[in-house]
This record gives sequence, C-alpha cells and structure tokens, in this order.
Amino acid sequence: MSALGLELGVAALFVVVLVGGLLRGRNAPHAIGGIAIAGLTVLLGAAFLMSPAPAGEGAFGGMFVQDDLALFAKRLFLAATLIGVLASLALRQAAFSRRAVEYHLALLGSLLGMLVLASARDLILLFVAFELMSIPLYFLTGFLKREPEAVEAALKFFLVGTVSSAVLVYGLSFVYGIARTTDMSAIPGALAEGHPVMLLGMILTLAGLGFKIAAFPFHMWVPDAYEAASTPFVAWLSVAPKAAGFLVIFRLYLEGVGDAVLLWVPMMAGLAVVTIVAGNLMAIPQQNVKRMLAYSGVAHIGYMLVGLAAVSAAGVGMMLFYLVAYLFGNMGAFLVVEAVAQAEGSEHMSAYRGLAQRSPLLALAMLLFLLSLGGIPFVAGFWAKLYVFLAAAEQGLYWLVLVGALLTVVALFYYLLVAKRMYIDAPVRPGPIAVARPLGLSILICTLGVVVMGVWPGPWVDAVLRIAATLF
Amino acid sequence: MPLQAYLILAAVLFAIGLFGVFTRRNTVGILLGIELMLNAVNINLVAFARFNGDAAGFIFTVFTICITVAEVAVGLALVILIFRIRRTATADHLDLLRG
Amino acid sequence: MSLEPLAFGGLSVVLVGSALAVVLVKNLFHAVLFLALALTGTAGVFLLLDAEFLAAVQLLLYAGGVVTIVVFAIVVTERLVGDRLGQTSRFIGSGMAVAGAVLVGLLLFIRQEPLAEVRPPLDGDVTRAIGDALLTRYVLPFEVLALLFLVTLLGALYFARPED
Amino acid sequence: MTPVLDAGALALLALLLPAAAFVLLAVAAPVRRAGRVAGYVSILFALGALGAALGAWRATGPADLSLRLWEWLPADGWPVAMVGVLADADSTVMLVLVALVSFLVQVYSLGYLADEPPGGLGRYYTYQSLFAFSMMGLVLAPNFVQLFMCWELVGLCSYLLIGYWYQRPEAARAAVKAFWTTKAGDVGLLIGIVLLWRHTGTFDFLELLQMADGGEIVRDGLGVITFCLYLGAVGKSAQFPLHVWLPDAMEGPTPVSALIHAATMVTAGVYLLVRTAWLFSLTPDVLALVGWVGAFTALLAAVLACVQSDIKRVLAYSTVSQLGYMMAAIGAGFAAVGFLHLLTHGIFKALLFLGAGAVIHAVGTNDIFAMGGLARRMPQTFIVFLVGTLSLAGIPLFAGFFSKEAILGAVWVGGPLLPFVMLVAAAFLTAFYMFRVVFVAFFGAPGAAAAVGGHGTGAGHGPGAGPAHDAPAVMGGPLWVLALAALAIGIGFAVAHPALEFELLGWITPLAVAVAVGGIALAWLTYQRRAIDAEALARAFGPVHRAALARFWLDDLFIAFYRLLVLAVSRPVGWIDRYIVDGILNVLSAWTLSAGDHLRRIQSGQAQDYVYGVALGILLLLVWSQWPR
Amino acid sequence: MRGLPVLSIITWAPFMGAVLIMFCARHRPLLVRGLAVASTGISLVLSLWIYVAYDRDLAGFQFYEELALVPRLGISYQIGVDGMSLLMVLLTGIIIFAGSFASWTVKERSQEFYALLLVLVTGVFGVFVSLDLFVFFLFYEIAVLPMYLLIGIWGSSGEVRPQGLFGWAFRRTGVGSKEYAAMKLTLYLLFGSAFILVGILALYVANGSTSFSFLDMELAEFDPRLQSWVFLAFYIGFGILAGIWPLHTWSPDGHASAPTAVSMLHAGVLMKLGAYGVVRLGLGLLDEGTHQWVWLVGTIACINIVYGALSAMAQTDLKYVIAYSSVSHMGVVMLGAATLTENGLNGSVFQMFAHGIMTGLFFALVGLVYEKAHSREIFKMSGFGAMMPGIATAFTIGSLSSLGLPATAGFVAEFLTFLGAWQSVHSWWLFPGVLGAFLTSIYVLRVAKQIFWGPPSLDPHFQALPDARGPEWVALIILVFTLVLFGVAPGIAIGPVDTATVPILIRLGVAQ
Repeated sequence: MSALGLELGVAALFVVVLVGGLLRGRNAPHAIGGIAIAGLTVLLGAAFLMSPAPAGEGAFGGMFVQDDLALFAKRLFLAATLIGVLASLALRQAAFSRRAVEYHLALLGSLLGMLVLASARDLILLFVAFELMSIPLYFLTGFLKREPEAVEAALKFFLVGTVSSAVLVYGLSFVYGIARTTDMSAIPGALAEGHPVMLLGMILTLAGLGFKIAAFPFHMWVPDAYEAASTPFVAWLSVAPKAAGFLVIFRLYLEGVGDAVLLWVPMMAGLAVVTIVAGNLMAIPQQNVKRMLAYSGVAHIGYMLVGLAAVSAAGVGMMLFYLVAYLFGNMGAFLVVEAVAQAEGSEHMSAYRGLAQRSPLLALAMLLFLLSLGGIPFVAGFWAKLYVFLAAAEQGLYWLVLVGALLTVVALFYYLLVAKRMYIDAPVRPGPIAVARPLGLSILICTLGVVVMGVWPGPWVDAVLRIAATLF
Repeated sequence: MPLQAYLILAAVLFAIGLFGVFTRRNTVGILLGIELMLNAVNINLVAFARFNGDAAGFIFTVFTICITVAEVAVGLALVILIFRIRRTATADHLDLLRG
Repeated sequence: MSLEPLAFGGLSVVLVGSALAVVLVKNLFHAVLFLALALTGTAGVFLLLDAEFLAAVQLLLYAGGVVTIVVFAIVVTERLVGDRLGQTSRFIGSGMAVAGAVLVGLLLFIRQEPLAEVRPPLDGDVTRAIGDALLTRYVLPFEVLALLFLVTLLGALYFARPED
Repeated sequence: MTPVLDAGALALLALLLPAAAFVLLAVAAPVRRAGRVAGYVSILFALGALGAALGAWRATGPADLSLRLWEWLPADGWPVAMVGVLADADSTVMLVLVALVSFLVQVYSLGYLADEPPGGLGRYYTYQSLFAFSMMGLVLAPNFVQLFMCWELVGLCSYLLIGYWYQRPEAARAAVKAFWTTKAGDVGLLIGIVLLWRHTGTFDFLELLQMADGGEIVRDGLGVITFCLYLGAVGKSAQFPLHVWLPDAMEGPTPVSALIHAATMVTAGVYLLVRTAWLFSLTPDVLALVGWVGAFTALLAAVLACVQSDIKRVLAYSTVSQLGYMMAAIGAGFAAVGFLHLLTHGIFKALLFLGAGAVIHAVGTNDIFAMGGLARRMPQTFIVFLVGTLSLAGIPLFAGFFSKEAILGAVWVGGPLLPFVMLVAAAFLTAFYMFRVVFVAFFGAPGAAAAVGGHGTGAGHGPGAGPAHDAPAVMGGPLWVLALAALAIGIGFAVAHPALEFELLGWITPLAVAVAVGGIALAWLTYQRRAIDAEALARAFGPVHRAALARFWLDDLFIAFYRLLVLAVSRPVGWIDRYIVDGILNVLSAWTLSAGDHLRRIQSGQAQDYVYGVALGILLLLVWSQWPR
Repeated sequence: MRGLPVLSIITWAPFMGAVLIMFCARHRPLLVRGLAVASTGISLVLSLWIYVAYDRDLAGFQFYEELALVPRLGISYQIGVDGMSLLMVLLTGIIIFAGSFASWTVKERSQEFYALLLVLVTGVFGVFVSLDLFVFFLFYEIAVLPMYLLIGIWGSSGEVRPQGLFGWAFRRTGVGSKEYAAMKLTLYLLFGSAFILVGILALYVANGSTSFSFLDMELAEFDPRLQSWVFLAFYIGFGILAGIWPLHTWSPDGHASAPTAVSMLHAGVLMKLGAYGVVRLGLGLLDEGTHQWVWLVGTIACINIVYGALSAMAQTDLKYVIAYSSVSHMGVVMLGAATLTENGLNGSVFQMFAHGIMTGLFFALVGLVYEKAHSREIFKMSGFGAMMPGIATAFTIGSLSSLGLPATAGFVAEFLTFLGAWQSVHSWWLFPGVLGAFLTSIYVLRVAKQIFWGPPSLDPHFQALPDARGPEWVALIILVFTLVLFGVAPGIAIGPVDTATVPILIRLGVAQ
C-alpha cells in the first residue's frame, strides 16, 4: 500500500481538517490553515523521499501506478498546493476565516483528485479522479459567494466545465468501446490498428482535456474565473489543474503509444499555434493584471503544447520543465498581484505605478516573474521556452518555433507594460506596500524557484528528461 | 440492431443536448441540455459494453450516472445562489465579467 | 429477435422527440418532464441492451433523483424570483449549425468504423458481475467517488445555505 | 654610396617637422592658446622643413629616386597599402615650393593676424602646420593611397582655414562649399583609385610606371579610370565646372589664400596629373578632354576676373585661369610644361596674394574701387605687387613669362587650334584684368578706404590706425623674398631656357608678349587714361558682361542642385522613412493591438458562447486530425 | 596572467560592479560612479591587455575557457576571442568606459542607471566572447533587455506629428514618447532574437543535437537548403539589430530617446553586435547560405547607405541626424561583409570599430550639447563654437571620421570596403558606397556649420553655455584619441582582424 501513501496521507489530512473544523472551525481559522500547511509540508517531504515502484507493478490490477512521472506530478501538485495554501493564509475576506474548513477541504479534495489522477491507468479511475479534481474548483471559484462576479464566474466555469466533462467522457466511451477494456494499457494497441472511432474518442477526450488545460478555444472560462476568484486560489488554479490535465494527456496520448503519436502532431501543433496567438493577442488590451495574467497563462499553455507537438521524450521532458518553471513564475506573479491588491485595493495596472520606488523588492520579484513568463535568460522561463522550442526544432517544426518565438515578443510587450508602471512611472502614493508575512514567504519561495531554475537548470533538465524517457 | 445504430442514436442525443446548451437562455435549461449529453454517453457506454461483452462498460455507466447526479447537485446549488444574488435566471444576463 | 428493431425504432423516436422537446419547449417545467421521459426512454434502451440493473439505476437515480431535484430547484427559485420561470432560446440558427456540424463530424467518424453487427451471447449475470467488479477491481474509483460525493455535498451545502 | 641623409631621408624630415609642430600644438593646449608662441613654434618647424626640403632638392638629380616605405594597411600576404616618401626631381622641387611658401606665409601671418586673439592665432598655426604636413605628404606620396589621404587632408585644412573666422556666416558658408565641391571631385578620384587598383593590382606609382612602360596595363577600361582620377583634379584644381568654390574661398585670411588657394593646394590636381602623366598618355581621349576643359576654364575664369571688384576675387579667378593653363598644357601632352608653370605660378601668385593682403590689411577693404592712389602711400607693396602682376601677365624677364609662353607653344604643338585661341584670349584678358587692378587700386584718386585706412574692419583685424601705409617688416620681408624669387626665376629662365620636350616655335614669343602688352594697354586706356569708358566697354560685351557678373549662373546651378538634394530628395526620403516605412511598421503594431481588442470581444461574458468555443474546438480538432501527414 | 580567466573577468566585472552598486552604494552617487568607472576600467584595461597579448601568428581563438553548463544538451560556457572579437571587445571596453564618464551628470536614480548599464555591458561583452551559440544567445538577450528600462526611465521624449496615410497608427502607438521608443526598440530586437533562436536551434539539430559549440559547428557541413533559410533567419535577426533597411526604424527613435550613455553603447556597440552576428554565424558557418543570399545583403546595405544618408539630411533633430547616420554607416559594415573579399571583410570589421567609436563620440557630444543648451533642434542653435570650443572640435573630428576623412578611422574602413566592393562579384556596390560618403559630408558638415559656426545665437537660452567639464573631457579625449590613432595606424587593428577574416573567407571558398 506504500504506493497509495500520499493519497492516503491527503485523505487523512482531509479527515483531520474536517473533524478539526467540526470541533472548533470558526474560532481558529488560522489553525485550519496551519494544519493544512503542516500536513502538506510533511507530505511534500515524503513525496521527495518516495521512490517510484518498479516498472510493471501497479496496485489494483495495474490501475494505479506510481512511476517516475506520477511521482514528479505529485510533487508538483503538492508544492503548488502548499504555496497556494500558504498564500491563502493572508486572505482578508471574512468568508475565508469563517469558512476556512470548507475552503481547505475543497482544496484538499481537489488535490486528492489530482494525486489519484497522476497515477491512474484506468479510464474509470481517470474519469472519477478527474471529476474529484474538477468539482471542488467550482466551489472555490465561487467561494466569495456574496460577490456577484465570483458566483457568476463559478457558474460559467461550471457550465463550460460540465459540458467539457460530458465531451470528455463521451470521448472516453468511444475509447473504451474500441479498446474493449478500461485499462489504458490497451489503448496503444487499439490506436495502432487505426480505428476511426478510436481516433474520434481520443479527439473528443482531447477537447475535454483542452478545457482543463485551457487551450484556445476551450479557454474561455479562464479569464472570468481568474478575475473573480480569490488570487491565491487562482495562482494555484492556474498551475495545478493544468498540470494535471497535461499529465492525463501524457498518459493517454503518449505513454507507450509508439509511432501512432504522429497522429497528434497536427492537432497539438494547431492547438499550440492558435493558443499562443490568441492568448497573447487577447492579453494585450487587458487593464486588469489578473486578467492579463490569465490570458498570458493561456498563451503559456500554447507554448507547452509546442513541446507536446514534438511528441518526443525531449518534448515531454521540456514540458515538465516548463510546468515547474511556470509554477514558480505564474504563481509568483499572481501572488504579487494579491500583495498589491491588498494594499491598494485594486488589481488594475495603475496600482503598480512607481512600485519600484515604493517596494523595490516586491517590484523586483514581479519583474523576475514577468521576465520568467516572458522567457528572458537567467530566470526559469527562458530555459523552459527554449527547451520546448528545442524539442520542437528536433522534430523539424521550425515554423512552430518561429511563430512561438515571435509571439513571445508580443507577450513581452504586455509584460513590459507592467514593468513600465512599476519602474518608469512615478508613484502616486508614497510609502512601501505592506505584505502579509505568509504571502511574502510564498512570494519568496517562488522567486527562489524562478532564479534557481534560471541560473542552474542542469539538474532539473536531467531529471525531467529521465522521467520523460519512461513514456516512450 | 447493430452497434452502429446505438452509437448514432447517442450521437444524435448528444448533438441535441449540445444544441440545448447553446440556445437555452435559462440556466436550468442549460443544465437540462447537459443532462441530455451525459445521457448520450451512457447509451454509448452500455451499447459498447453489451456488444463487447465486457462488464466494465456497465460499471463505467454506474460511475457516470453518479457523477452526473453530483454535477447536477452542484449546478443547481449554483443556480439557486445566482438567483439569490442576481435575481435572474437568464445566463445571458450574467456578463459582468467579459472581454 | 425481430422485436428488437421495432422496439429500438420506437424508443428512438420517443428519445429524440422528447430530447428535442427538452431543448425547444417554452415552459421550463414541461421541459423537465420531457427530460424525465427521455431518461425513461434511455432506461428502455438499457433494457434492450440487457442491462436491467442499469435501467433500474437510470430510473431511480436519474429519472427519479435528478428530475426531482431539478423540479425542486425550479420551485425554490420561482419562490425566490416571485415569478414563473420562462424559457426562451437564443440564436437557434447558429446553435443548430454548430451542433449539426458536430453531429456530422461524429457521424462521419462513426460510419467509417466497421462495428459489430450482432451482440455476443450473454454469459452470466450482468448485475452480479457489476457488483463483483465494483468491490474488487474497481474499489479504488468507488472510494474516490465516495469522497467526490462528500466534497460535492459540502460544496452544495456551502452554496445553497442562504446566510453567511 | 648613399649618404646617411639622402634625399628620401631629408624629404621625410621635411615632412615630419610640420607634423611634429602640429601634434605639439594640438596636444599642448597651453602653447596653442598662447597665440604668438604657437606661431613661433610653427615657424621654427617650418623653417626646418624648408631647410630639409632644400637639402632634399639639392640631393636629387634629374634621374634620382629615393624611396622610403612602411606598411600601412596589412593584409594576408602583401600589404594593401603602404605609406612613405618618394623623393625624385619633381617631388623635391615641389616640396621646396611648398616649404618655402608655407614658411613665408607663416611669417607673414604673424603680422597680418597680429590683432587676432591668442586662442584663434594658435588654432591658425595649428592648422598651418597640419597643412604643411599634408601638402608635403601629398607631394612626396609614393602611391595613390597616400596621395589620396593627403589630398583629403589638405582639403580639410582648406576647409578649416577658410572657416577660420567661423563666426562670419560667409566664411562658414564658403568653407563648407569648398569642402563639398572638392569632395564631389574626390568621389571621382576615390573611385578612380579603386578601379585602378582592381585594374592593375597596385597603388604604387613606381610599379605602375613600370607596368606602363612595359605595356602591361590593359587599355580596355583605362579611360574610365583616368577620367575618374581627373575628376579629382577638377575639384581640387578648380576646373570648370567645379571651380565655383575657389572665389568664395577668399573668405579665409589672405595668407591662407596665398598659400592654399594659390600656390599649393589648388595645384595638387595639376600635380596629380603631372605625376601620372604616363598613365594619362595611355588614354588620349581623356587627355584631350583635360586640354579642352583646361583651356575653357582659363578663358572663362579670365572673363570672370574682368568684372570683379574684390581684389582677392580677381586673384582667385586668375588662379583658376592659370590652373586652366596648366591643365591645357598637360592635355596637350606636355606635363612638364604644366608643372613648370605650376612652380612659377606658385611663386608669383603667392606674391600677389600676400601683396593684396598687405593692401587689404592697410585699407581694410577688398574693394578695388574703394582703394586708389596706393602706389604713393605704400610704395614697397606697390613694387612687389607690380612684379607679381608682370609675372602673371607674362612679361619677359618675369617669372611667368617663360612658362606661359611654353604652354602656348605646347598647346599649339600638341592640341587642336581652338584651345590655343582660347588661351591666347585668356592671356590678353589676364594682362587686362591684372592691370585693371593695378591702375584702379594703386593709381588714380585715393579711394575712401585708402584715405581712412584701418586695419581691415571688414576683415576684423582690429582698430584702424591712420591712413594706409606699408606693411611692417614681418609682412614686407616675405613679400620681398617672393618678389626677388619671381625676378630671379624670370631672369634665370631668360638666360637659360629649361629643356623642353618639343620645339618652341619662334612666333610664339612675340605673340605672347604682344597679347600681354595689348591687355595692359587696354587696361591703361580704360582705367588710367579713361580713354575708353569702362561702361561702354561693358556694354560692348553686353551679354557676356551680364553673364560674367552672374558668374555664368554656375553658382546658382550648384545652389539649385544643393536645394534639390536637401529639399527635393532628402525631405521626401525623410518623410517616407517616418511616415511610410516606419508607418507600415506602426500599422502592423497598431493592427496587433487592434487584433487583441477585437479578439477579446469573442469573450462575450456569456456562458453559452463559451460552450460554442468548446464545440468549435472539437470541430477544429476533427479537421486537424485529418491533416495529411 | 595566462592562467587567469581574463575573458570572464572582462565580461563579468561590470556585472559585479552592478551588484556592488545595487547593494553597497545606495544614495551615494559618487561611489556609484566610482564603482562604475572601476569595474569598466578593469574591463578596459584587460581588453587592452588581451589585445596586446593576443598571439597573432597563432591566430584562432585564444584565451579559451570552458565550463559545462548543461552537458546533456551540449551547452557549455565556452568563451574565447579571435582577431575579430578581440577588436569588438576592445571597442566595448572603450565605449563603456567613456560612457560611464559621459553620463556623469545623471541625477535621478543614478544608482539604478549605472547598475542597468553595467548589466547591459556584461551582455555585450558576453556576446563577443562566447563561442557557444547558446550562451551567445543568452548574452544577446541580456544585452537587449535593460535597454527598455534605461530608455524608459532616463530617456527623453520627442515629438512626432501623426500624419500621412497611417496617421491613425501613429496615434494608436503613441509615436514620439520615450516609452514608445523604448518599447519599439526592445520589441524589435526581441523580434530579431526570435529569428536568431530559430536559426541557432536549427543548426544545433542539424548538427546532431550534441553541441552548441561554434567550434563544433564550424566543422559541420550543413544541408544547403537548411543553410539557405537559416542564413536568412540570421540575416533578419541580426540585421534588425544592425539596422538593415527597412527594419531600421527602431534605431532613430530609440537612439534619439535614449540617455547619452545608452545611445553611445547602443549605437556604438549593440548595432555592431548585429553585424558581428551576421559575420560570425552567417558567414562563418553557412557557406552555401552566404553565397546564396549575399546579393541581398549587399543590395540592402547599399540602400541603407544612401537612404540613411538622405534621411539624416532631412532631420532637424540633432540626435536623429546621428541616429540616421548610424543607419547609413551600418550599411557600410554590411556592404563590406557582403563583398566576401578580404579587404571588404576587414573593412567591415574595421568599420564596426570605427563607427562604434565615432558614433559613441557623437552621442556623447550630442548629450553634452543637449545637457547644456537643452535643445536638440539644429536650426535653433547657432554659433556655439565660441562658447564650447572643445565640444566643437570633438564634433568636427567626429564629423570628419563620419565622412571618411583620412587620418581618422572612418576612412580606413570605407576605403577597404570600397576596395572590397569593387573586387566583389557585384562591383556596382562601390558607387552607392561612395555616394553615401559624399552625402555624409553634406549633412554632417551642414550640421556642424549650423550649430558651431556662424554668429553667436541671440536666443537668451543659448547664452554663456559652458564647455565640457572634468569627467566629460575624459570621455571625449578617449574617443577622439582612439578615432585618430586607428585612423593613422590602422595596422594595429587590421593585423589581428585579418587573422580572423581570412579563415572565414577560406571556409567560404573565396580565398586560399
């Protein structure tokens, strides 16, 4: 049962929070968060101590595997959740202190879904875990249920999400029908036989997953949900579920599929191009920084899809690297937004005027995150983009690389607009911005991540390439 | 009847459900459309399971039915919440967030 | 076995007809009733496919449960709004076009596939097989599903509770 | 055995001394700012250079060659270009001329610019040293690269010195005009050099000469090359139509005009053609063109000189005219004759300019009609100026006589008739306009300015100090040296004719003398005796007179060209760059911005539309999945 | 000293300076400047030292250093200099050293200013010394990005009237403001870097995905079709930085808006970086591609020369004149490279150096004039020569070099380029080149005449303007001295350059 250790741990944490909340939830909101953080820290440590199960051995008749990829993903999810929960401690709205139990339970439930998803090698388990991951997100989006925007965003998220779930499971039904089993290891064989309905099933599934990873044109819930939901949650939402979505894609579309992977190239490349272009273009006119980051996040998914379009171990490895870099960069950026919003009461661009002179370190952190997202050397995002491009180039997808690289310039345009507010414009109000301690800590973690990965990418690359190699 | 007939029936239902989601103004109506889509999935699964002679499909169907119910529950809770806060049932009116 | 095509045809007509009614009728309440009809029809299809257990689940959980809570929700919201809920449609043309396109796409793929014409004979009790599998091989998803219900419950409660 | 100080070493010394002076003055700002001290330094070095130049000249026999070379532009294998000195008969004699005039002018300037602020004076001598170096470098150049470099440098000095009084708008304008006009010619020269290099593979004069002698130079395309080289000479030596800058260059201080725009720099073009005469002789067509243009320039400038009232402008046009003579001789195929005239002209034209400078210094104006009766007030100046004038007019026993006569003979022998006729006419006019100056300025009633005197209010030389009088010794000395030199050369040539490559026909001498005397007589009749009314004379040549007053509209043409370039070409280009080229790129970026704005509208905020997105995505994927692989 | 990682010290000394400035010199402006001068001084002295110590007979890449970065992908920190980069390193050292003095008077946020400037310089040094294409690209990005803030914060806005067919686009993009200029410059250069990245990746993949090392790729034979488009990608990418027509318009706006030291560094060094990239990667690696596209490179270079000169002539803003003159002169650089002859290529590299120094001098001077007179409008100024003789003299010398007057570095460069042009296959390139030199003489002297000559201006703003002072003199003297020294004795530069260009030509098959 050691394979299920992390899942059981999260489930236990879930129960502890539930029980603790029932006993004295309202009085000790920070205790709930503290418990969650402590538990997650322990679990993250445990995740790093765990080693993958030997190949070919899975629990529940091969339904649940604990391989390199799964372990990598679980560490990623746990880390993201840890940062998200840590930052959530700084949230000021009444709902978060009064309903801390619900908030954390939902987060943990979703996390559990992700963890199971990372190991799922069976369509049913996959689907159930996928839903366990998704449904709490709707609550969390609408968690500030007094705010019309939040509820509206939750409803939209829910409606589109459910339709996408329907599409996904419709696709899975075809996959099951042709593979004649829910065991995912049968998929490569069925694919190789070239069944049109199999292909249809995979396409529909991809569409469902496209919603989860927020690829254009499935992305449309993203900006609304990001804008309305609480920022620490959004920071987490922008990373963890997307990573989970990609993980499913690896499992379903790449793992052991062999030459049939070439089927996906046009679809992935096409999605990548439209996602990069649309995400970047739509980010340009945004005045709300969160919304801008939402669109830029869409564009980043496009870049990751470039790595996917490479359908190679290098491509997947580079995507994993990208995911980690994106985790730090994107979460960090959102958390700075939260810090500024708490002080200025605004997520508008203009709130950032003269930030460099008011709080130089905060501004520097934001700049680093933005540069990382923009793909500038010596911060993580640079290597991420570069590696992804490299993987695509190795497959001869030079045009894709060129489009991606050119649109990076557009991305830098709007990132630099924020940099302009921070560094070039004069401050409107004097004095530094007060940053709540947990928030500051989580920002610091993200900064360290971005810089360390940027300055010293070697070991990370080695690790992700080793993991990716197991897929092919 | 051949398997194809069942699949086509499911596809038609799926498309009708999708159409419903597109066109209904009322959020509950949209939910009904989604129900139709999920229902089509169930037909698909059961038909495949029967023609493949494999029980897993039936089990899959059990899961989808359960999850559908859960989703409907969430959806209706959301709808009620929306009604309470915005006093409207029409999805078209929910466009505070856009652009 | 000559009854099967007949039954299938009849059920198809009912299904498609009621489904269309669900998405087209003006009265929301009627739409829900048509949905119940469609779900019942689906249960009939399950029977045709020798899945009695699923047909029962479908009737109980789906046609019973879902329809009930939908009706409940409608009643609650009508009370809240203080008015009957109307049901109108938007952009029927474009909806039809896109949904039609998706349908055509699906059918094009489905038609290309050489699918089984006849079903294999049943071996054993389907219901028992389902039960066995659920508690052995599929116990993990089953547990996860339980957790899912728990979280859903929490969430739905959180949303639906009027105060705080 | 060659002595330690052979001609090459001495020439090098002569070259380096002014360079040292320049570097010293340029770097040691206090010395430069001290004004007169800078002058003394520069003069001292110039004197040394003169000595070295004389030594080099004495050490060089007619057939001697002394070469010093250093690598300048290295390349893989053989260097692309070298620098060094090539001391032979021609270059050393030219070197002496340059050193001599340069030295005298620097001495003279001490007096002429005595009232300048010290900083300005220091700057002046810095430029003077640089000029002396550059001009000597040009003279001694062993190859085209060094020649061109020094060629440009003398142009630079000319620019700087014309603009010496840079606060005067005319001076500033004249300086850039001179630079641009000569630069236009230099473009040709540069192209010519590059073409020649590709053609022959070398820049070196000696190698080229060997190739030419050995007939190794391909004739095909050589005409273009020599023509381009000639263009450089046209600019520098003020040949038609690029002569327009020289009269304006008179805005510089008069000693500068004497040195640069009379004796040395402007003759660089002639010198170039003399140096490469063997090359030009391979392209007779170009040579003929040189002759024709030279003769035409001589006549045209002579006509222009007749209507000038500014004494320096008269001399400037006369310089253009004389340069035309030299070119005509070269064009006729007798470069040595042209070179001879170059040397004599260098002496007596410098004399004339310095004399004119003394006059201007004394009366404070350039206008000859404001002068008058100066002969009595400044007798010494009058005498030396007269020597110069007689030399220029080509009166026997004066320096210009023999060389001018030789040119007429050479053109008669070597060229067609018409250039010869033009040159004879020009000779007549030369005598006329020079004596016009003499009669108007030095005889007759004292003009307003002459009476008042004043150290050149116009030239800004400081406050007036009584009526005009002879220049101080520091200015007078150089004048006398040059006058004596002119006489010595004239008498020397009268005694011993230099050897010529052709037979000087007997009737040329009387013709030349007659024409000169005729010109003098006309001037005497018109301006001294007033037997002929100047106005009537002008009317008699109505259209020519008017055209001459308008400088044959050439300046207008150039101004029009400049305007065309600046306004009609560059402005539209600038506009296009800003509003079309940049505009298109701005449009692209504006479109990108708009695309973002339009695209975000699909984000309508309505959930059903988001579902459309999902459906659309499905359709897209379905289509893409069928992409041909 | 052989054992020292000299190149690394040269490259990273400014960066260390920046770090020290950020952490140790808060609110101590003099210390900031002292650190800047010290760190760039180290770089300058060491670049002089390697210039002397470089073994010309041995040639090739020397002062080699290597450190594996990402061995799995074949990325290593691999640096070294050959004759060409040697000169470029020296150029960078000189310009930044002079630049630190030229911006002595930056008052506002000088700490950040110097820190960013120094970071930028590290990028530039890095590009010139790196032998690993990947590291090359990395440094390239570092060299581009600080520019945005440098111009955005310390720049100056101009005024451009939106008019013409595309007036709406001008209004939309906010042409004229410093933010616009900064953004334009940054995006253009990053746009270019996208092409470069694609090209580098293509070469990496084509060479078997084992090494980004330039030295390894030099040994490879690439497929002609790949070479063709990769060359084009490099040409566009680096060409944008080198200001090739019609992608040059960032340069006037950017240079005009940038503060003095940034203009100096950018026009002086960064544009060279583009040309250097074309020569090093384009000519140096892609023989077939070069032969295929050289006609385009040369022809566009000719357009650059003439068009840039004419545009410069049309400007009324002093900084724009200089900026357009850079466009024109970069044409000479590209023309020289396109000739594929020894002289042309030597001339090209020499022009990179000469123009770097010259334009650095120009921007320093314009900065001084602007700082003292608070105007860049040429036709409002007049007769400044009497008030600021030093600036006037330096400006004149710069002008002379600009128009290619002998005894300044500009002549040598142009002369060699012209020789090369006429030697090349497309010999007609000579004529636009020479015409450009002539046009340069017109606009540059016209400007000098207008500003420094003529009667003193009557404008009350232009009375009693001071000449250059103290630290500013240091900048001017260094630059003028270099300009003349390399003009009088070009051999000291051409010698090492030749050892680098000849192998390139041999690889291209046009020399033995």
